Amino acid sequence: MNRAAQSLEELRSEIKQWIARNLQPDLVGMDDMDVEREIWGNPDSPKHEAFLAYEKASLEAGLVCPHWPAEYGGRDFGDLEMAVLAEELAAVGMPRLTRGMGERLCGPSIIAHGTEEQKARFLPRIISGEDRYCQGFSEPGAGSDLASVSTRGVVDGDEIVITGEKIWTSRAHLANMMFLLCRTDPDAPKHKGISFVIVPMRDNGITISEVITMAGDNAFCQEFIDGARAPLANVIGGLGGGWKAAMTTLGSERGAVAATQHLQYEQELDELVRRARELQRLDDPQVRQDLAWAFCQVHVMKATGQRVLAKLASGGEVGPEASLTKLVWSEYHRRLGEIAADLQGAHALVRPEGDGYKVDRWQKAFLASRAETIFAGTSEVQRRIIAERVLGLPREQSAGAAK
Amino acid sequence: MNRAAQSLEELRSEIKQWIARNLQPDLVGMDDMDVEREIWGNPDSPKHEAFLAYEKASLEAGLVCPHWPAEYGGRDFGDLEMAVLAEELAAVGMPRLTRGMGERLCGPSIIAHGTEEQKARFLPRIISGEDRYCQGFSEPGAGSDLASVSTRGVVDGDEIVITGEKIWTSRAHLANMMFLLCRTDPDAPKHKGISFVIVPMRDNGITISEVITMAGDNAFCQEFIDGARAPLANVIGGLGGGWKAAMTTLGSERGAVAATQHLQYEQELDELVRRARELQRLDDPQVRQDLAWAFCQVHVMKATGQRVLAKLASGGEVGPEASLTKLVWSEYHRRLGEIAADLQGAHALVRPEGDGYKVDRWQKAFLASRAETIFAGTSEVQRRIIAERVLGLPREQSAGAAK
Amino acid sequence: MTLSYTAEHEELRGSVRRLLAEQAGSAQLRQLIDSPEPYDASLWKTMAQELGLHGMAIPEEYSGSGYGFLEQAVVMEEMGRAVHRSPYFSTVILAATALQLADQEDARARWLPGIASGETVGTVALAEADGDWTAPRVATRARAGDGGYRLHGTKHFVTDGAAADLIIVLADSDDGELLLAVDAQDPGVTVADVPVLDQTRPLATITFDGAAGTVLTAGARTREVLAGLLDTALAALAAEQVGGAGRALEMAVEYAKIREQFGAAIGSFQAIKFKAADMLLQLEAARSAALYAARAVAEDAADRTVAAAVAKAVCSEGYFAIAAESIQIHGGIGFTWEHDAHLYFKRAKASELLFGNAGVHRERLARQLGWTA
Amino acid sequence: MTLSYTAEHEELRGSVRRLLAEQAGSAQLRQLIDSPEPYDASLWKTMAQELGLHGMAIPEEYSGSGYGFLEQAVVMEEMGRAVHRSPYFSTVILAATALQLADQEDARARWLPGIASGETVGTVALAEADGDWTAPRVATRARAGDGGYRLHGTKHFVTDGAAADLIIVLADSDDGELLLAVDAQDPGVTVADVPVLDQTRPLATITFDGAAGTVLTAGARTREVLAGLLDTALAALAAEQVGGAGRALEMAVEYAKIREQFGAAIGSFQAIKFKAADMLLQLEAARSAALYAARAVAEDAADRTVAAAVAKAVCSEGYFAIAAESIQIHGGIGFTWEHDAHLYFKRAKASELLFGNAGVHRERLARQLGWTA
Repeated sequence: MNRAAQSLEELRSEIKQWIARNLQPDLVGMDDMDVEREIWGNPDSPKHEAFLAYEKASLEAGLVCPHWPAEYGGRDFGDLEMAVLAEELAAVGMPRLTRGMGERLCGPSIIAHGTEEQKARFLPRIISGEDRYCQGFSEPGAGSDLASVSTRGVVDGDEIVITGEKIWTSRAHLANMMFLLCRTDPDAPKHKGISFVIVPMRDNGITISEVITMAGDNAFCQEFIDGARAPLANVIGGLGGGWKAAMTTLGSERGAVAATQHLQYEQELDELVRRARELQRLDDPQVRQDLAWAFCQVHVMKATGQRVLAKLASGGEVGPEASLTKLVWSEYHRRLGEIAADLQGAHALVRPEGDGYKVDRWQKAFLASRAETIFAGTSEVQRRIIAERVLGLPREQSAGAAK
Repeated sequence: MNRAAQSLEELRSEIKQWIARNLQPDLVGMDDMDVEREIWGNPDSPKHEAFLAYEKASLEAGLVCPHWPAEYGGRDFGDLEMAVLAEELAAVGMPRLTRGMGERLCGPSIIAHGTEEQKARFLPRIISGEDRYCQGFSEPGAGSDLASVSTRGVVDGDEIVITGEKIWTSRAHLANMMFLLCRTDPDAPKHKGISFVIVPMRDNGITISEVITMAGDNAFCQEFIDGARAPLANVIGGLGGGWKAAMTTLGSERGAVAATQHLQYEQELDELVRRARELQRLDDPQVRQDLAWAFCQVHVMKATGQRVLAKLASGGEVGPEASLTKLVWSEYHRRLGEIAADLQGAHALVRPEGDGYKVDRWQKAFLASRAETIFAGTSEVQRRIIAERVLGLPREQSAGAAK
Repeated sequence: MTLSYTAEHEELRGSVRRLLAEQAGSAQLRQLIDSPEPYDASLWKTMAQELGLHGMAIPEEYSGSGYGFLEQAVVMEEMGRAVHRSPYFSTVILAATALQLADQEDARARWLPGIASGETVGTVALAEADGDWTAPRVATRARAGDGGYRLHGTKHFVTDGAAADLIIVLADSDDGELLLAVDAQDPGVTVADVPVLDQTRPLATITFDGAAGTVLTAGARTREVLAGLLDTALAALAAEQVGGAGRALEMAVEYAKIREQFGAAIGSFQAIKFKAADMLLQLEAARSAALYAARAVAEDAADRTVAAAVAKAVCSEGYFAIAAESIQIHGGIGFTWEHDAHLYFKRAKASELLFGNAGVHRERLARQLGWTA
Repeated sequence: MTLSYTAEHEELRGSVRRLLAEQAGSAQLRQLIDSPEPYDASLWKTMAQELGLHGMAIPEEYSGSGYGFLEQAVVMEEMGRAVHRSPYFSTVILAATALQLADQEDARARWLPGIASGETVGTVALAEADGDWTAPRVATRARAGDGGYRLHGTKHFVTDGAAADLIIVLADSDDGELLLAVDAQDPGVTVADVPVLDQTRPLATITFDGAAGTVLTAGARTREVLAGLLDTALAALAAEQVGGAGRALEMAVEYAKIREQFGAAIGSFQAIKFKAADMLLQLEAARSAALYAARAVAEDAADRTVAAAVAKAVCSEGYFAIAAESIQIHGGIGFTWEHDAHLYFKRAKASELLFGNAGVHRERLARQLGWTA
């Protein structure tokens, strides 16, 4: 059933029923990202059975990549429909079954810039889970400055041959495909000589090494790419058209994120209040102030999400304001991590028993949130985007800073 | 008696005795700046009698501009001696008799860059109070960027003729002399064509209008200078040598300020604690935290002052770190003004009865401290100086920002 | 759920903005501040009668037009934008809301039509010497006697007290706490205007020495009505703060685009950009919180108390931070009397402290949410 | 009054810095973290015996060299700079100070020479399950019996507990609170190392089940000694924090000078500059506060408690802010395990929380200064 034919209320009722039939107790309380990170493709997980059942049900109901066009296996969901789905899942604590970067980042670029042939070839495999993607944008030495990508792509017959290094690649070790940026025309101006290419990861000259973060996890990888090959038909947006395709990728997480992101923070804050109560810290005036501050922030995210939905519902688009969203949640979460640590005092110093550098959820929030203000565009880059593109302040004068 | 001949302990004892003989109850509790602003040159002040007596005693004891060379009427006091004087005065709540900008800013430039003839001519008149100076550096449209001064100085025989506008001139309406920067060579590079000139204020084509600040006072003036004349002998540091002389001026408030500035903040904070007690706000945990934060800051200023004195005592110099001092106290005082307002709650909203926009000391701190982070180099300029000259970070690339 | 003002609201906003720009610009405001008049009576009439701003949330039976709080929030936002000085908040938000929440038909019929028409100025006197609006310790006494209650005591920090015809007073009595309506003309009422930090919102100290009061609420209803009144006041102030903050940011951005230093527009410097970006972040947060609270009050939603407290906390801190940074971006000119930046700065601090600052409301939230050890 | 380290202090600093650079650099530290060893025993001996770091503040009669706390502050600063992992703080600052402040000649003679020579590792066990070091609620009991006291209870968050030979324990008894010295070899002592956020400072949970304790202080002296010990511990941690903060800033500045983005060194961008300037401001404030506190403790000055509390508050906040911003300036590389930035970041948070964070000490200051309503 497509978007036009179904009212939001009908959809809500359909989803409620579907959830009631397909709820997996093992998955309750996990968020989308945790499921994607920890269970998808990990048969050793004790929750893998539940995952497979939920995956099957989600595929059957068209609830995998439901915001994609129906002709490529989606359900044409708009942001409003996505919000309904997120709300109903959150109501029972179930995650949504997602396809990670393939769904969130690469798919939208293919949909926007790919040929019909490319759409037909790549999109269904993302939905089915046959292809699992990672994003090869960042490079050592390039940081937030995508335009200075130095990985080279050389056309060789009907193939493109890629050599270079990528870093900060989330879950590359789990992926079989990478969408990456490479420089195919070194003589063209910075933004013009870049291409967006889908490259198979296996047996293709790509060596993956995991980057262990300060939180002790392997959330990121680094890849040494030595002559990896892809058919020219894997170039999205044409040779030299990579910048535009990449911008779509970066811009494609908007409305739904803004409208639903507060849900996970509400849960987290409830949990932190419980923890404070358990430690008998709720009568400390500073703790009350800090938690109430966090409550205000989450409430504001909820309200902002509703404003974004209203804008979308009336046909508006969310533009560079997306940078506000990223800044708000990443800075909020950084501060929440600190509040959680300070509130627990000495208890924050002790990690759970276990191999390696195991951390509890508050230590993870404290440590991983530092990365959140850096990856996907540092807070500094977001502020510049806001100042220049939302407020219209003039670009910087300095040589390289002109974008 | 000069510096070499007198130990600090002897000096302390001399000053103690002198204060005991010359204490003016009317002046107790006022700070140096208030006396300079409100009583000097104001025969209508009910405290003017006390001021005159104290002025006479200070002149006789050589305690006006005591840090100046003995040959020009000072006592060769170093920063350590100045700190002793400040400490002893603070102990009884007496101000030091100062000569304002003449003492603090212009005199040091004359001492460093003037000819012997200039020193003999200008310095004694600053000490005696015959000449009262104001500083003509800032201009409308130039802000913190001294090098872009556009007031013109044209040599006409043995005179220099000055035309332009100055702003943010503290107490110009009370001064009879202005030391100013003007551009005497428009073709020279930015920093090279500037001269430092001492110009009589009266009957000299200078129109003063007071700038009323948001605190309702006339702390600043604006001057329209239309062909004001000064003898060429009033140019300090030679034609085109104004930048260097100005840098001396800006750099001349260092050691003693760093070593003694905490004294006034200690008094102020004591007063605020009393106010909080009076309003029964001391049991509010947030108020206690805020006041304790302020206490820590003032304590740190005291400790930093002692470190600066140690550095000076061992023959060191205080360089661009002076920017740290300015930033620390101005940002502290801004925050203290906010704390004072928040702590008083509704009471902060009511001003004292009286004509005009009369404010109490906390409202003044709240309002005037906003100016403190702007004048004499904004906090932004101070941060840049610290980053570039203390930490050695590279200068900005952009055209004009190269300073 | 979506959240936005409607096209009709935007139309209303446009009318109010135009009227205030024409008749209550900076020059007129400064003139008013220097005059003995508490407000511009002619503009007040125009707002009430031509635009119908005063009766918007008053039922038609009392000569209002029966809209709701969202419309009032739009008006408050525009008044905040213009740092407008008039007793609109005291009269239309405080007094009219108190009358409507209370259950006295007589009092409504007596006062609401005059408020709607702009003939009556009202205010509510809650705080006493300790300056607490949210949980005032009430020393003012209402003594029962012949023909009703007589009031004794002093109320402080009463907004627009000197302009008010109607004063609604919170008092203690042998029958518990009461809200009473007092006619400002009563010889037992003495109003003293006090000099204020924020000259765009007058405050008064009001002494009652035997003034007659008409009971509006008694018993448990008093605290209930006060709670509803507080939510409304907070949501209204939050909207006003958003308006002021928006204008203060606009002024800073406009200035940063044209003002040059070191050979470039200061708006091209990273430090200014980042400041401006953070200001926008705070403004958007304030806007979301205020709009959410306005809807919650308009719909009498279950979370209205929480939403109003969040809005006052977020908008108070946001407005003050934005107004303060706006001065900093303006540099020297920004702290002159002549420039408007200080009007916003003082209003920001004053409206932050009025009805409790962010810390007060965060503590209220913690209690509201049941965060006890 | 002037405030500075002497040339001799700077010489000492140089020796410690050289030794740690050689033998306790990042690679060695990481190896140590991954090993089962609590500290590098050979380096520990070198520090104690060749540099004499352990006995510096121990009187000569107990084989120390009779210097004072300023020397220890220099050492702590350098150890902070290297995020050094060894039980120096627990042994030399905590245990040795407690022994010296207490009045038991026997205990001093028994333990101090071993501490001075590096043979004995000690610690002090104050906090219990609530994790409070500054005003611990003491549930651990000392029961008087044949031949002295027997201890029962559990101490938490004991620094270097697993490495300690000597454990000084705060316990309650029928005779009031006591400090007791316990031999870690006593069969009534069970030490459990716990996994820690900051792997450069181990913590342990220690359970006492009838272990024998030698009384060090009793009665009012216990709280007096604890107060003195707390001042010393705070001043030492403050010095350590300054060392770490200084290095974290250095690393950030070095990186900002060489790392290029958008065609220029990131250190030329205003945002980075302003951040770095603010970091330096915080570092210098921390340095002043820590040095002042070190002198106050060294001289047993009247304001030592105030100075130590200020120092811990200022240095805790300063170090954490600097270590956090240092990660931000480093960008992606800054949050990898491989880069050292996180070692400073975790130490900063851990040393902030250890012995009470800034809020705790500000509240202590308020009480100390008599700020009561």
